[in-house]
Amino acid sequence: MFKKVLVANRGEIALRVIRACKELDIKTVIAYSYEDRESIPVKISDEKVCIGPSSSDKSYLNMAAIAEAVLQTNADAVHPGYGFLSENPSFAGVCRDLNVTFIGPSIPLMKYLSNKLEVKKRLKRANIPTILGSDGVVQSAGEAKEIARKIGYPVLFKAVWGGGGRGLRIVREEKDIENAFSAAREEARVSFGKADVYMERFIEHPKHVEVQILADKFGNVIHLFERDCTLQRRHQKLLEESPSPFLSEKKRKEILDAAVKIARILNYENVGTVEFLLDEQGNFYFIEINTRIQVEHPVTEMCTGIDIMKEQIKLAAGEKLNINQKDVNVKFHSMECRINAEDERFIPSPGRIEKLFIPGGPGVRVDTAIYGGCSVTPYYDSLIAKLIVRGNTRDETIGRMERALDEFIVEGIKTNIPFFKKIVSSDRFKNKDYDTNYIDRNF
Amino acid sequence: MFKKVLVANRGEIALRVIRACKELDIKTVIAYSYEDRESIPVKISDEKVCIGPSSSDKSYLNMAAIAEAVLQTNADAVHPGYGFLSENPSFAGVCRDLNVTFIGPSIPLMKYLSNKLEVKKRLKRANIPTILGSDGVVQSAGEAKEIARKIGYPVLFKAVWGGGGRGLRIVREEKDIENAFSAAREEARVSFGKADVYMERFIEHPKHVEVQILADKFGNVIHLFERDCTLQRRHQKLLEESPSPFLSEKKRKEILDAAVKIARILNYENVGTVEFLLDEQGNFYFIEINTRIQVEHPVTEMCTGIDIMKEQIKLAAGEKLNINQKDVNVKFHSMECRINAEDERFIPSPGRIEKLFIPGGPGVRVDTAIYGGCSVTPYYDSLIAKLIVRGNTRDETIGRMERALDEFIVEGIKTNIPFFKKIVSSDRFKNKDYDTNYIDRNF
Amino acid sequence: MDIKLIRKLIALMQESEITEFRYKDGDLYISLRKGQPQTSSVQSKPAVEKEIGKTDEERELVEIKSPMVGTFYRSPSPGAPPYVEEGQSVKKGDVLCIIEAMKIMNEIEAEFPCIIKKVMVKNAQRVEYGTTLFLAKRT
Amino acid sequence: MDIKLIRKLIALMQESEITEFRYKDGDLYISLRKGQPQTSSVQSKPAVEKEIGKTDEERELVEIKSPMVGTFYRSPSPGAPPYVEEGQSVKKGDVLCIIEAMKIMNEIEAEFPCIIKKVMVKNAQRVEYGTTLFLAKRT
Repeated sequence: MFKKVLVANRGEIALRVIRACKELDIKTVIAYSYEDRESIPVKISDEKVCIGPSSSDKSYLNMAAIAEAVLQTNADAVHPGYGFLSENPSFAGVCRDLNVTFIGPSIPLMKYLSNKLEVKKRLKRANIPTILGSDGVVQSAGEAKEIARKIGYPVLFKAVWGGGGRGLRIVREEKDIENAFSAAREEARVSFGKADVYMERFIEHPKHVEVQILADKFGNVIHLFERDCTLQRRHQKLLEESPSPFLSEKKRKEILDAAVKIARILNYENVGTVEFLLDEQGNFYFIEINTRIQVEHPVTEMCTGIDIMKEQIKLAAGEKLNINQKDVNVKFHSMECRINAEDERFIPSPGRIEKLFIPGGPGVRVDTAIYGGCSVTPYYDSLIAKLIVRGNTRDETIGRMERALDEFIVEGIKTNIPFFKKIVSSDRFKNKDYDTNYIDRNF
Repeated sequence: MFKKVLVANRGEIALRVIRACKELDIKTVIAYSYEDRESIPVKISDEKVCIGPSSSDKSYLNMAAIAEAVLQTNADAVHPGYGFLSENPSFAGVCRDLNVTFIGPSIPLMKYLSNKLEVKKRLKRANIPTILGSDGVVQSAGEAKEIARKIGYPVLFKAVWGGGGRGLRIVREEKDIENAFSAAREEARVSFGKADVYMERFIEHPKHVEVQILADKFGNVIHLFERDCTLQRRHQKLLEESPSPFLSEKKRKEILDAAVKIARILNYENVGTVEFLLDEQGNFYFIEINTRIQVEHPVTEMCTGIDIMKEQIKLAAGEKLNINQKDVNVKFHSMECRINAEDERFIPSPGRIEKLFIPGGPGVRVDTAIYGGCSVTPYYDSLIAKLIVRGNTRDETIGRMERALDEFIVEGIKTNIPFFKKIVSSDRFKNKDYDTNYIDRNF
Repeated sequence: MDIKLIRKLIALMQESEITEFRYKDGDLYISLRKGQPQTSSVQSKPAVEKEIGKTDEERELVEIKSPMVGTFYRSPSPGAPPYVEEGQSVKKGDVLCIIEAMKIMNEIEAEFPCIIKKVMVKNAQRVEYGTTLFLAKRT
Repeated sequence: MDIKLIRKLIALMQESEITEFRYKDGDLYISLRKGQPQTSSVQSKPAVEKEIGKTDEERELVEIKSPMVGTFYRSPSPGAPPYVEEGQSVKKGDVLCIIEAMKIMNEIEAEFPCIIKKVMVKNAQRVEYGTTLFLAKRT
């Protein structure tokens, strides 16, 4: 097992890594920006190294500074959290050169999986359902038109390299193909450094379901059931729950089996998330596989009682998976709201938190690094807390989420707590009457 | 079901009641003292009535004022929490006269159970193991000496009416009987209004185990397994866990069966806790039954996933118990530390909490009403938070408790967090090498 | 500045439950506050609140508060004249109103001689512990 | 200003629970607040920190901080003389030291003309972003 893990992240996920390390008796070093010098992760980490000023590119994205911090502190592993350098094969390469473990999948695997089109082709050959689309990179607007005529409108342009909603363009009529094609290419180029895009048929009212995978270096693969991430705003997840309210028992089994099969085909290792779309008829299609710990991993932890972060660290250290599939069971229904520092128009609202009361009591978990008197800076993501609750049924879970949102007091900055109160108490949410476009169309 | 519950308590337990009511869609009224006007329970309750000044006897123990608040707000039930009026049959009588439900057992049952000696005699007849002792109230020091000679030293004087460690006296030699007898009587008289004491053989190194009971008005009784409360200081519980580390599977079954049998014999209803002592040989003896929700109920909630507070309210409303014994299972190991505002010498340390960071992350629950900037007053109990964690094993749970204590930041007042860090990380705690006297003898 | 005076004032505040002290005499103005510094951006706020919308006289008024939760009655029985009217002078010990709690009629007496300037609660209205019943001016 | 008086007032507030003090007498106005600098009292806090426990000269000194995490070297190579000594004057652009990060030697230059008053870090010591390397006096 590792002796000392360097945490190359901030906020709640840095704290989450430190918590797991403490429970595993591993020392921690946090590499932090000057802006975060008074943060809780910096305060409770065993060691700390200030790696740069506020702006991410000079600190949390600064590979040389992080590498130097690794050398200074003799850490033997690096945890990248999510975002920042977590899916960057170059950074994994820096770690390899320093002879320390990058906590994530192997570099070749990361590189291979970042080519979404290639992965899709390979899985299609193995009879995994994928969305109808172009067979490769779309080279011209003319070619795009041809393909669109074949697969039928509406169609979607997607970046081959990267994700997170950037490089996406929906086209409903042939006349819009040309503009959309060049806009998608430009956005992909700016965001991921490569302009390549491919095409898929666009599903109008999809649900978004993902399966949590654990895999060791010895070929053992298990799933920890699914998470439903259908409630999104502009392709950003807002609320996740497990089990998915949209799956029949039969469909659930199919999708879980498919996810494990995909992980095996790709020789996947470490923790990963296999993402699927469900169409209006309940058919599911593979979208992509994420190689990092996900923001929403606590939903699965609350359902199953398995500590995914600790498992990830153990797997990265080369340990054999010591959980059998048959021992993994869904003990509870669980749900997460991503609490962001933003106003009613979803615009970031940094500032100083004056009064704070964090929900507690039965079935409530809050992952956060904020405290009364702390400042929420404009430099980073606006996620300030994850409110996760569990109950014995979906109804109990929703009731608990409502009361937890009610007692969550954050004064001094604006948050999306009022927005979540509306969503969670709405009939459409309670009656499972929504898809991934629900928020964009109604709020 | 009730429409509106008046909460006749304060702090974390008032918040706990409000949380359960919110989840059950019941409106709440909090009856609060002027001192608590800015507290979280007052802030989040649907209605509030200030019933008196800071001192408890003029507010939280002021039956007339609480009754008036019930009338003013048309509440149809009163939740007394723990402490204050929760075990006071007179207050239950006031509620009956107001035609509102006192959330707890029936008045005759409360009255009957407060006579610990009578209960003991009845259970002894039903072959429930009880500790060897006097057959009734001890009338004189002379009688006490005779009994002591029969049952053997050391012996214990106990108050017939009341509990909580008051009225207790241990005697190791005959020469001390007279002083102890009169001191125990005097303390019992001052604390409970009646001087009657009885005698028992004193167990030198006992463990303390209690069983959580749920019982409805239709004769259905189930247990939610046991809690171990062996870690005490001067008969005040400090840390509770479940399952008990001191019970074999066989002994566990015996003690759980005994608890259910006791509840049936006594026609028990509502939630209750049956307390036992274990002697050095592992034999168990009934001590008493508590008729209130216990401070440590979250330990069982974390283990089983059952919301005891919600069950209590439903049972008080006359609902039938809808949980079968076979569906109750121990999903996790769980542990609670009672965080008190007190210094290293266990002396209360009131004051203003400046900076506060409350632990979070997987498997951690905190029940508290404190927040950064709030004041901890000297008027009430020094319990400011309950830190409860769960894990898949006792080891994981202890590791998690250690890291949660590590990240618990309370600045401005002193707490017993450093004390718990010492206890929880000690070999004696980890190796289960302690009894109820461990703290008193070693700290 | 008379530092001894300041020291005495602080000592007085220390041993009492007084949390705020303000004093003005001609050019001299002293203000002291104790505890709860978080509200301190409020610094000028209470003063402003007092100054806006309140006359000099109101600033001198004393609040007479309810000592219990109950129902407020201005007169001993329905139809009877009120114990006190606005503008009326009362002596220490005079009954000001009744608070009914649990069917018991509690007569609330003046704790000091004063003029009742304003009745703050309607007849038969429910009051809590601490509800302001009257504004009065000490005499 | 009567600094002794202020000192006494501060001492009084320190040992008491008083969190705010305001005093006005004619033209004289003094306001003091204690605790929780987060709000507006931040204003005076850094200044006070500078004044307590620092000499006049120190108050004028500027901290030259490390712009990166790495290892601090005073000279271009082992055995070579240091780039700067205490008391030495430097021009804008003069090299002050080297910070080695990831095997790259980064020369740290003076951003303004100054006299190096104190070297704060030992040779070959590890530094973080923001570690104070030198105290200097602008010239």
